[in-house]
Amino acid sequence: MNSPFTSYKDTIQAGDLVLIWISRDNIKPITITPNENFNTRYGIFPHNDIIGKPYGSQIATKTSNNKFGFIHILQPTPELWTLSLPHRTQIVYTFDASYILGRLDCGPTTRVLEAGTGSASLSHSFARSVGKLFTYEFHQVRYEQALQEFKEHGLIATNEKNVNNSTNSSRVVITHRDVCKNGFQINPLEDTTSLNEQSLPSLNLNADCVFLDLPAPWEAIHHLDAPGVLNNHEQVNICCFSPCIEQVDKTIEALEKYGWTDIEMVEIQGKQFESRRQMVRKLDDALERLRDLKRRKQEGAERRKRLNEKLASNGIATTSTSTSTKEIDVEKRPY
Amino acid sequence: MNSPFTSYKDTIQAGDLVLIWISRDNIKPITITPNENFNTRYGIFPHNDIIGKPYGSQIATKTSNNKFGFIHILQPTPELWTLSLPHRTQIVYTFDASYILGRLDCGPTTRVLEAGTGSASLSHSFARSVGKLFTYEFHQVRYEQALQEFKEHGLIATNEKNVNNSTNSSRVVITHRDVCKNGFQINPLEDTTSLNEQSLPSLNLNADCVFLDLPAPWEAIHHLDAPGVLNNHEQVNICCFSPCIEQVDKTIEALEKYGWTDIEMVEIQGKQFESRRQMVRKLDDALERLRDLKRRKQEGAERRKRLNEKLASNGIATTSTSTSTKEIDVEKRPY
Amino acid sequence: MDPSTHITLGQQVLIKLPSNNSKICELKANEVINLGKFGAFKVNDIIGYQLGTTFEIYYEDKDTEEQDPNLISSKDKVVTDAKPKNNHKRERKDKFPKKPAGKVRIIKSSTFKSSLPPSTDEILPNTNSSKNNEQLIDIGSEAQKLSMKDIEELKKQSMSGEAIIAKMVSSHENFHKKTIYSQEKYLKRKKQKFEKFFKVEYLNPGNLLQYLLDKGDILRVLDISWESLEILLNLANIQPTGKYLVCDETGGLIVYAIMERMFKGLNTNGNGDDIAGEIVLVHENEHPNLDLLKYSNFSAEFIEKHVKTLSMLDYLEPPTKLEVESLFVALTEEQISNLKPAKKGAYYRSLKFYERSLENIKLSQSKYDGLIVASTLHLPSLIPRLSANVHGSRPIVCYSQFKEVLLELSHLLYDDTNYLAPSLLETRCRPYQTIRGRLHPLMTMRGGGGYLLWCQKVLPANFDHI
Amino acid sequence: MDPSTHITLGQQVLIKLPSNNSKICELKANEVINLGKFGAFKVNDIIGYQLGTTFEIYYEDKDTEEQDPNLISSKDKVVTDAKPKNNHKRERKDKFPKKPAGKVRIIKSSTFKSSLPPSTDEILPNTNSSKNNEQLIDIGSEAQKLSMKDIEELKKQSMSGEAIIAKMVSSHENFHKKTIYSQEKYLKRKKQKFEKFFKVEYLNPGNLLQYLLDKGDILRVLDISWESLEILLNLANIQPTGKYLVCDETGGLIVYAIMERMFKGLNTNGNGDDIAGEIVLVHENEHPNLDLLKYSNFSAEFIEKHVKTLSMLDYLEPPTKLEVESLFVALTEEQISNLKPAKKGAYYRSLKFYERSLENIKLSQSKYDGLIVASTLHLPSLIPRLSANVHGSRPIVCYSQFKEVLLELSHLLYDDTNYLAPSLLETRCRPYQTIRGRLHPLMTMRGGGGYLLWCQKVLPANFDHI
Repeated sequence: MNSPFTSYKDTIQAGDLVLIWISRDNIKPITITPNENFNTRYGIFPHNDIIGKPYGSQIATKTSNNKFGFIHILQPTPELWTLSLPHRTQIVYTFDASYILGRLDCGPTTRVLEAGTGSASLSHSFARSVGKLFTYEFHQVRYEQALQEFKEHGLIATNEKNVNNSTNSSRVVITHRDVCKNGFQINPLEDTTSLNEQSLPSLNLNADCVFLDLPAPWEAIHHLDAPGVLNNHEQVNICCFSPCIEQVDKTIEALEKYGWTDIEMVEIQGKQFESRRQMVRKLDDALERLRDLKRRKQEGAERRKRLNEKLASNGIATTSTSTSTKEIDVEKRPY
Repeated sequence: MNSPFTSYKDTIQAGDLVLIWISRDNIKPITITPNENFNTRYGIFPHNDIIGKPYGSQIATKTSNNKFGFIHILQPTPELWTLSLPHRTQIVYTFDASYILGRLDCGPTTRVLEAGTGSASLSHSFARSVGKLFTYEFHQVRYEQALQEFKEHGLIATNEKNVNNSTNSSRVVITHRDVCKNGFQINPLEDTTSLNEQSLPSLNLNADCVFLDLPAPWEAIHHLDAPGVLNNHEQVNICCFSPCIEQVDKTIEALEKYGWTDIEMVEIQGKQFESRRQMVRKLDDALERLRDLKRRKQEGAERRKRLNEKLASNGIATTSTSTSTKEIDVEKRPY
Repeated sequence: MDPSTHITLGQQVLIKLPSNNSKICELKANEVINLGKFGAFKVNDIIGYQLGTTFEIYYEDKDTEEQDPNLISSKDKVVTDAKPKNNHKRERKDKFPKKPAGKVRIIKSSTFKSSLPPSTDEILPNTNSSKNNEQLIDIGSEAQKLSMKDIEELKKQSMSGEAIIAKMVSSHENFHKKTIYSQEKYLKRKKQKFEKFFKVEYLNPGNLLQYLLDKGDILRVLDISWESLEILLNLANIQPTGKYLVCDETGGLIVYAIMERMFKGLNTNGNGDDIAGEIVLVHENEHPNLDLLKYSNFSAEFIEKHVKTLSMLDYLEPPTKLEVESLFVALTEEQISNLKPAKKGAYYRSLKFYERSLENIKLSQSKYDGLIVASTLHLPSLIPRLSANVHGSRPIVCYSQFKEVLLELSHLLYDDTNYLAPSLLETRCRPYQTIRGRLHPLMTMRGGGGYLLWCQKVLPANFDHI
Repeated sequence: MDPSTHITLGQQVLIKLPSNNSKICELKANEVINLGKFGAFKVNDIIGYQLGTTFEIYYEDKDTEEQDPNLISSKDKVVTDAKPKNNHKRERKDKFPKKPAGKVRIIKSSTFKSSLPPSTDEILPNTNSSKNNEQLIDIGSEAQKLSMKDIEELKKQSMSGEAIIAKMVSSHENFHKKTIYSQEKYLKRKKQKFEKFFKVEYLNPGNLLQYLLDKGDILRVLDISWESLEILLNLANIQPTGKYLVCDETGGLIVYAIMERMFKGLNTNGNGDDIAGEIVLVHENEHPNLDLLKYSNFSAEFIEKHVKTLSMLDYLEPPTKLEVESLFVALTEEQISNLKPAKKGAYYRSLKFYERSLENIKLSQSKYDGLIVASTLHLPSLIPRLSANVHGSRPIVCYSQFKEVLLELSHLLYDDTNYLAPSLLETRCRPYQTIRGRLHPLMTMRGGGGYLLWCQKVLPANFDHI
């Protein structure tokens, strides 16, 4: 099974995992299934109308009130997948994810350790861009959800035989584990992992880089020194991801203690802009409006004067203001 | 003596402290003195040419090579004064200064405690906008420099009699003091302060707000509880200004210990933009250049072909490309 | 009493609630202010305390409550935010019965941290509890041994919010298993639900702005941030004696901020007769919009004395004195006293218009100590005309929601020798979570906040004469 | 040896110096690399170590130094950054005499903190030393008891930089009186002056970019930041098997970054025959500018195989196959062998041009897995034409130094149903001072870094047929 995250596809087929783009805030993952329907408040979309169309197609439907509803069918990517996740879960967003991949020097032969898996948003970025991802999750339910998701996404082969054969194996290995307590070494005979190869007594992870997104990363750092965990033949990079500065401080302490050097603390500040066109409002138009008002007032005053002088007059001149508009492109950050 | 920082002036007079604006990075404070000259590499400017001109005047001079040099004469403001300070000193810049004044709710009747005075950049903002500033500096040389500066700037009256008479007294009182060790209470009989009134045994500061820019502000906070220091009849705001997060943490600890509430930690991020016009480079012009190249090549190829066929030909058609330019306004942050 | 420091009758104040919501209230004598689920209190009970005081509402004697004179009768005027949203009016009524006005007492601290029950203070710093998160799948109400009924009972027993929360924490089976982060969230949520305190704050421009922001009304003030507003005041070199030309499309927020910087605390001694400063507001419509000044604590008289308004037309194209005088014939005292009442009224209106017109001419010819503009009009055409009467060496400060608008303006000003060093700038306040042990920059900063252009008006030399 | 992990002969590496400066060096066998005041070393001595290793240069035996074979003779080729700036060539020479190549040894840490002499570690955390700052007016050289002559003597005695600094600290009368901040600055300044270590790093795109930034050469790469470059790779969904249409005015930096993401580590086993991925670069001038690829560790053959280039004209207005074939007459093997050498060369050039033209036609008709543009051409006219051949559901990512340019583009794309959800974004990396006890955001962040526009190519439905 090819993963939609690690190879390109041109035509939508039955069984494909696709992302339905309804709006920026509403992107739904579904598996294309013959004779099923995708229902939105903008209309009903039969899967059969989607099968055979090229990826990226806009699918339109007539709604009951004779208007059009439409959706777009996209092939999943880690970035679109991240957008589709509900905001309530803790997500490593693309601003951070891309910087992390860059600083960890990720390429197609890289072997990555990640703990914990969490919402698996970053795992998908790793899975797309590296050779092998070993990810750890200590929360039982989240582990099972992520395992299921990796399988559905073709990132874990369901009939795998040999994990160390790079051409023919899963991109991702997930282990149910508290790495702070039990470290990173994997023993497929004992551990709850996605590995099917039960005959391996233990596995050389040989990781080139490490990503820790844990409440207390400093408790996990010394476990990286266990045999077989890191690639001893080259420089290994580590990234620890923490919200609080006190956590960073403790992490720096542990990293220094265990011989990590060139430690840098950074924060990624990502912004997204809305652009819009802003009408140019000319001073002359404003002045003309005021002049118009003044003329009318003066006419009124004069009329009242004339009325006072018993001279009747009914003609009121109305003037119309012509306003011309120009537009300027401006940016607007959404809240 | 009126301070140029607390009242407006229209005409430049002998004895005035003015700022000479040479360029953004070169703003010089001088005192206008008859018969003196102001020398720059752009030319010599006699003070006599400046006296009697309105503030804001551009003063031009002919240089030796028959070009023009010019400067602008500005009345000092705290913001321009801050720009004129050498960058090597630690300065509270206008981005921070204005936010601090706002959060401390400064107005013309506010009484402020400031420690330390430092480069006195923020002191000038306070002096302009509040009723009374008590500022403390523990460094002997910096204290004397600041005292001298406040006198020259008309912020400390040199013949002051009564500091508590608000209409007729100095805007600023500066004290040479380590506030962490000796607190904020002022005893003019013992302290080295700018007060001339030696008969006062002690002074009710009654501060409405406090600004601490100290390496260890947490050592000074308990001294604020001493009698007469803070205004007990209303809410008092405090701002502690620290570069390091560990300092902020210790400060929060001390503030909580001594009963300060609603503590907020913020960082002000100020940016300044350069704007420039960017030429619009059209695709069509690029394509036309390439077409031109291609034509010449093909002509060359055909010519070589004809040459090969022993047909001599010397005519080469040259085409000229007309490029039209449009510009767009862009922003550019300086490094 | 000084309304800039103490809670005063007739004053507009900001009331901050435990939910982090806030409301603006006018403090009218003998009235009751209802804060919905957080209780109700009598205005008279808080008068005279310092602004910035936090009060707790408490109910002393449950048994006498029904007969308590504090109980709101249907005749009492009740200020309330609670609006029935739908048809379930009766249900809503049962859920939030009419709150009797409780007594108030001062509590020292209103920060979340320091009002935590002591029993949880020991739990929170346990940063090693993260491991236990493993066991937590969902913290539902089943883990909470106190039923809603129990809690309601506790509330009726006039237990303080703090005490209820402490009890809930000790009754919560899994509380110690939560990570510090979820512990914190849990406590905060509960606190917002049960605590009955409120804080009364001075309605300074920053608080007013925050209130508008919370209400989603920020576009009304051109999306300006507090930090942009404050830097505007500094860059414009606002002083109590200055005379400022102002164009303010924020409904008066900027005028209010300038007034506070000029006059705060000065307007309480008499009517401020000895204060010279003046704001001249030019507006593009027939009448100025200074709506937000109604929340200020300046009297109408004070505002009238120090804030002059005139239309852009009157400012930029003033009539001649001759024109104004041709439209008015002054009458002698005797002539006036002989007029019929209706005619007399008309005459005074004409007189007022005449005097106003003469004043406008004066304003249009005055020199100014600064130009402050927050307008959506096309700035490259507006600024040069408005800055004509600005003194040399005085600042021009323009605020805009959009940088592009100021970029365009800055190009114009660069090329004009009447302006020195136009600078385009942005200031943003980055808030941090300020709980010790959990300090971090907050991830959700609001967008917007606006931009400023700052320059000095200067007087170019005549190079021909050198 | 894998040049992406180990120091390899012939490789381009980044050498980081204690002064925080860096230089790019090609590692040629038997050569000496001179780091100016930081010493010199022999290339051969560092080959085979891991990239990322920090070396210290040391001189073992002072007495034999003069006869040391490591001493550079005038015939040795010396790579050096030191350029005499003025006429005082002789003085300069005396100050920085030709450095003999020292021996190298690995040192574990190159961070400032951990290489502090132990004696100062006790002083630094003393955050209460601030008071003593009171006594410090100016810390001049008079407080330093070691004279420059003493220091030179120590250096000659082959003392390590660390040891010299420790000695200087213990000889500095006022050191303990400094605030921690000035202590820190002092140590850092001294360290940069006397320590003799260097770090050899893989020249990845980030390091290359930092090098250009340090050199003031950032406009050459359109002012792009590392974080902008990295998010571009993610948004463009770069994969080893993809086929990408690229427009790159950064001299190849973006192409290099894409190649690293696609191929890093794959080019070492043979020539990467089994790798399918391809980058198609369209350029607006006659020839492409991929200058910076010379710093990459991809072989010329590998680059040629995976990076195709053609002009915008060839891409947008390709000749027909007929036209191309009309300009070329194929000869048989026999005919070719009968040609004179000069004619034969001309024929092969024609053949190559012919084959290239045919390939260009193919490239101009291919479908692409993504469009990545970093161009100063007017984007609203460029992007729609370049994106015509991008597959549906594939990303388009444009980088620009200026937001305004992308704003204009985004408006065009909003109104075009071939593009889904154009997003304009900015990413900035905020560095912190990362010394425990003194953590703080760095105040001086560089401006610039650029902006990105991201959208998905889509295929609009034909609403007439529904």
